[in-house]
Amino acid sequence: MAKTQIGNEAILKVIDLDAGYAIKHKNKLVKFVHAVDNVSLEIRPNRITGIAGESGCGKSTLAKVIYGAIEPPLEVKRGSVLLKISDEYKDLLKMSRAYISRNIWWKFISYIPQNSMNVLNPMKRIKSIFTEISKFHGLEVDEEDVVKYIKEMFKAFGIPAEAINAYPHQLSGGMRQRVVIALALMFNPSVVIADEPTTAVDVVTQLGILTALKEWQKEKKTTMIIISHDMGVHAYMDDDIAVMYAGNIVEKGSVEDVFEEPLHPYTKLLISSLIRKGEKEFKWGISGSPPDLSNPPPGCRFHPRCPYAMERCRREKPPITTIDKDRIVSCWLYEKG
Amino acid sequence: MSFKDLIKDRVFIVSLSIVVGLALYTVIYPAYFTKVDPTKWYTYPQGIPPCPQFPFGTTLTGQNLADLVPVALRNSLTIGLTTALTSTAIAIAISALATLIRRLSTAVMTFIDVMCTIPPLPILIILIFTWREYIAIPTIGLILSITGWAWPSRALTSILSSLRERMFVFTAYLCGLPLYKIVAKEFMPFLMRYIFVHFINLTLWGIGMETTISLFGAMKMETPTIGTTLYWALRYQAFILGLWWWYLIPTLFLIAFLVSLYTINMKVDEYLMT
Amino acid sequence: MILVNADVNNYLLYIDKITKTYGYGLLGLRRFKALDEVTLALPLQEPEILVLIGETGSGKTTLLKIVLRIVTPDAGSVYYKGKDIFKLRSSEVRWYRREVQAIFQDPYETFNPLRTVDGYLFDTAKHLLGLDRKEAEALIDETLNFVGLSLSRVKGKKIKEFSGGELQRVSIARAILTKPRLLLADEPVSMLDASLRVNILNIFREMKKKLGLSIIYVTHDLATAYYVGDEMAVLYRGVLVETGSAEDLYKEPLHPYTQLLMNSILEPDIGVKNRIRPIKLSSIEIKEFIAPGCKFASRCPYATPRCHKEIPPTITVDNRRYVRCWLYAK
Amino acid sequence: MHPLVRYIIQRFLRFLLTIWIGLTIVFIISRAMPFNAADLLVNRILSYGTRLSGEEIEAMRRTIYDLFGLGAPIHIQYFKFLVHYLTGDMGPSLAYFPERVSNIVALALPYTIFLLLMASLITWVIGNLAGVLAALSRREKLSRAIEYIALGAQPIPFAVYALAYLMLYVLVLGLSLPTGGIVQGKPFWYILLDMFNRSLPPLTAIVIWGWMGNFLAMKNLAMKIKNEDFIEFVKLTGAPQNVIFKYVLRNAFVPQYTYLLLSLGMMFTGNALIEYLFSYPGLGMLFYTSIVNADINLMLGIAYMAIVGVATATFVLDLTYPLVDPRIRYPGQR
Repeated sequence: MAKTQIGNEAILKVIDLDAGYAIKHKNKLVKFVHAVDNVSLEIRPNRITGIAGESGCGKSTLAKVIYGAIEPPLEVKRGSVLLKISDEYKDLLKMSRAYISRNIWWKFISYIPQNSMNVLNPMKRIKSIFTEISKFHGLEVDEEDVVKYIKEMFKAFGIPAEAINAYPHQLSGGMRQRVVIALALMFNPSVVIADEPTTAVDVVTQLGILTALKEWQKEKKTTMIIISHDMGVHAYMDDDIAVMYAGNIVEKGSVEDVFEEPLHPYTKLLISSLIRKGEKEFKWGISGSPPDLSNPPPGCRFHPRCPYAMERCRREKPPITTIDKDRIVSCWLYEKG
Repeated sequence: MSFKDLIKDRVFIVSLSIVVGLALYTVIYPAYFTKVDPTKWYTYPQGIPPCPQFPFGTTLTGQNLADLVPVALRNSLTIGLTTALTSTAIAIAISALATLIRRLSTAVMTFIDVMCTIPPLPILIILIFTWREYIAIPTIGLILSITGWAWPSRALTSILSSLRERMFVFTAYLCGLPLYKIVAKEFMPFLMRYIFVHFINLTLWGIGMETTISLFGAMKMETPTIGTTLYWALRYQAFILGLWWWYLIPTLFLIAFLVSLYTINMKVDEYLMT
Repeated sequence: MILVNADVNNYLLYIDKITKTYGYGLLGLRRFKALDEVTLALPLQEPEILVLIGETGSGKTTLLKIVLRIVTPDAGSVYYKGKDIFKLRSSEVRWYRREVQAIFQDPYETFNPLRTVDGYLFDTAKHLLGLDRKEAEALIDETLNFVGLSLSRVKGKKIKEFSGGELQRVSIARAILTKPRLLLADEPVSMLDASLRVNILNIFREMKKKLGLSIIYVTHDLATAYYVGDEMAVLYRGVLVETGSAEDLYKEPLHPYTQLLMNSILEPDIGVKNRIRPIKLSSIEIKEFIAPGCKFASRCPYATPRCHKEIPPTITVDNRRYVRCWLYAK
Repeated sequence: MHPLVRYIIQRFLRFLLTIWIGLTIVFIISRAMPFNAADLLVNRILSYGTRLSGEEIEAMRRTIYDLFGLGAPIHIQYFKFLVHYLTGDMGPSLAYFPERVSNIVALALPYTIFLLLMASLITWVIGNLAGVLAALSRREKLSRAIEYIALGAQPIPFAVYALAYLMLYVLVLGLSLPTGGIVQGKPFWYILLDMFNRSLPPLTAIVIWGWMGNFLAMKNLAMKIKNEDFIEFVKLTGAPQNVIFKYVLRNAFVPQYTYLLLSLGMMFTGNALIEYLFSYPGLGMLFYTSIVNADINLMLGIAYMAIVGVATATFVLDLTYPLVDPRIRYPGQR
């Protein structure tokens, strides 16, 4: 299944990103939750990149920063997010918020939020939500095109056609979630970020949503970033995958490499702890719970839960070792030389 | 906003001391310092502005304001408190009835909404006016709470009906807790804040209604309350004749008490919210 | 798990043709069946984990609430150790509460955010076992150790200070404090991270082995169902469409809906990309409940006109295997 | 049946229920008096000095008893009372005997309803707009200052404010209060114009105070809605600030509109006092005169008509509610 490489130059580059939440009480800094720590990532065009990791490892924060939605208490300490627009890179973090929201959002990059069950305005009909969005970005889109687009997307996502004139409270949770996905794909953006698109949804509906997203990506050659804690979703959807733990990217690579030969102990545990069909004998899950990001453990942040933890792991932070092109791991077991 | 912050908060201390100080003043002063019954007219020279002998001045009806104001304030507060106590009790009972017994809930909620829309003033005035010769001060509070319970029970019902659906109510049920324990342990922590806020608002409402009804002249005009004092000031043209002390001093006492009570309410509400 | 109505006494739990209808539309006049004559049973002698498989809106939560005596059914009855639970004398209600306990789906909603979590443990001890705080401490600590926590870790803390997994363990500890014989678990792991689910399911297996506890485990994920379950029952829109042992259902799922569920499991390996048949999403939800024929007809790839008109009967495949689908009618 | 029709029928039934409950309360009050209203009337007539002999007085007492429907068992009295009041026959006024209470009240009611509706709507609109602006505006200091003023005013009873405003209006500004009775016998538009002029001073008095309550309620509500999920999401889709303002206002509108519908009863108290102090010929003023004359029957009539008036106003506003909240026109699935 060779991926056609349309100029494999990355469409989105995240360079040395440091971000987190500054919790203030009477504007005195109480604690800083360092959710994204020294993250560098390259997203190649026309491929689906997955970001995996447990809840609370900072993957949603990374998604928000990549999207450029920086609002207090979220602060970016260092680093940049370069988006390739008409062949030259622009740093999203340097642009003014007004410029981004009018010209970049929903046109070049769109975002499907985490619990997208209740993100639709209860007082607006579904159709007017779609038509109004085009006004935000000064796109003169006439009614028929919008309605045609909606009908086509509703068919693909299994939403009844009469829902077009309904109010959000008349649809079930699963359907509202699919409407939001249809909304995000409206202007055929080149990059789509989906934060846990199928949590709290039944297994069958989840497969339906993921299949529809996959077909859309193949057809429109969109670049997608899927965020999920479920490695099964990543195995089914992704082309590349990055595994995050406590704010750091611990492993990255193509999905074939990472699943066939996981390197980092955490990735191994993430994959092995999932129950497969027909497994009955006893299995070990991951013990303990993710660290508190406001004062993470010294050295490698996974050492308290790592079966191979060495003395060195407890003291020093492991370097990022590049195994081969686009295949990296951050663990002392693979330290070169 | 922990308990320590609440206690050390200057504004809270000041308003608490005003409320307690005034309350004590209205109880101690009439008991020990008034020689003459303040309600009797023409016992003092009329219309004397505040001077060393009459610190608060005297009224055209010959009453010494220094004796009248504490008694009037005490009566107004008693009316306010009895209204608040009874109305809050009725509101809790009715909202508990509306939420815990599912069959009744729509009927009771409709009744509450109807009682909210019915204008309270005419009903209260008639009741107080017809019974004014036969009732003591606290009973006026009870009469006011006939219509006072409607708004708080509407608020409490909406909170209780959303709490009732929460899962931890089932957990408490599975723990074997009897119904009243579930209400006490699961609902009360949420409700304390609202009950306290409504209690204070009802006190303010009670005192407001008492002043309005006495301005209409429906109370027993001899009983000294802030409202009746203002009524007589109005009847004797104190405003036009410039006897500022007759209406200003009682009002200032009342406002001082109410504003500090409301500030305490805000601070405690902030504390209970965390 | 035999559906034929046998002697109720030699079953721990016997759910006999439970039916529950709800109203909808104008003033709730039109009725639809949330549960349509569901019959299930759990043996008395040795503990068993029965997995109830169903998506949201299949009626599984209603069934659990009926067994917990929170909701009363319109028809049918539930026998626990031979006694009809809706005709228990008041003294027996406390006994029943000790014998049958439950845990819920969302750990953060199971406990009151304003109360300390250990309060629930001491309440259970006090009201169901009659132990005061001092006597209960040892038992609570021991039960918490069983689920991998300790009283010191839990004492005086509110839900803000725990992860989802830890809270679910406390919820399990609270449920097994009174040494129940039956635990009802309503999708206990679906809100947790995929990688943490196996820890909780291992506790289920230990409870069955060491405490002799029978469990009704409700889920829509067949993988975890097979890992922990002995018997399985598939519920679709209030109708029991297939029942049988875990091995039979895994090796040879009969009902098209069970096959669809089996096909939808996403496994963490490369092969999943071509093993999974992509499916079209159906958009008919409310209409399915009131469909005259088989409720799954509108989504079933093998649906015949007959499926749309008549409800298929319960067909016995062998002595413990039942399916309700016209494909297998004689 | 279309959900809208169902809603209107529901609201009409509630309207009838309000009137029935109101009427029952008025009946209970009228029968729970320490003295007998009819005796009061008889003594009042006798006090005017009459040369009637013993039996004639007794005959008059019986007719008046019958007029009030006393003497019969309580449920008969109640039924009679219902019939009388529903047909608008509230018996004679004690002070202006034999003038019927209904005629007196009928003149004053339109004035009160006009002032009540105008005052409620204006205070509601000003308060809510200011509330949303304050919640969403970036000028923190200004919105905080307004909030402190509004908060400072909350504990002060409306009566105290009314007196202070009256003093300010009459003594300091030296403006005169339009007096004189109710205009009669003039064409409709003239009466309306006169009603509007007469209502200006009391209206300004109420509006200056009334907007603060709505302001605080809306500001807290808008602050809460500003952090709702759908507002966060619409920001992420690139919506400019004015769209966010529109969404917050549109969603805060519904609960605040319900508050308006239910608060007419409360507003009546303030309005009645202002009518009395500003001698505006509404029910408030009439109430004061009936207290001075100890005219119980007139009071009962006013109480009943006040309930009917407020219930009608609420019903009329209720009919516009479906336009505000789509959930009424399109109820959810199950």
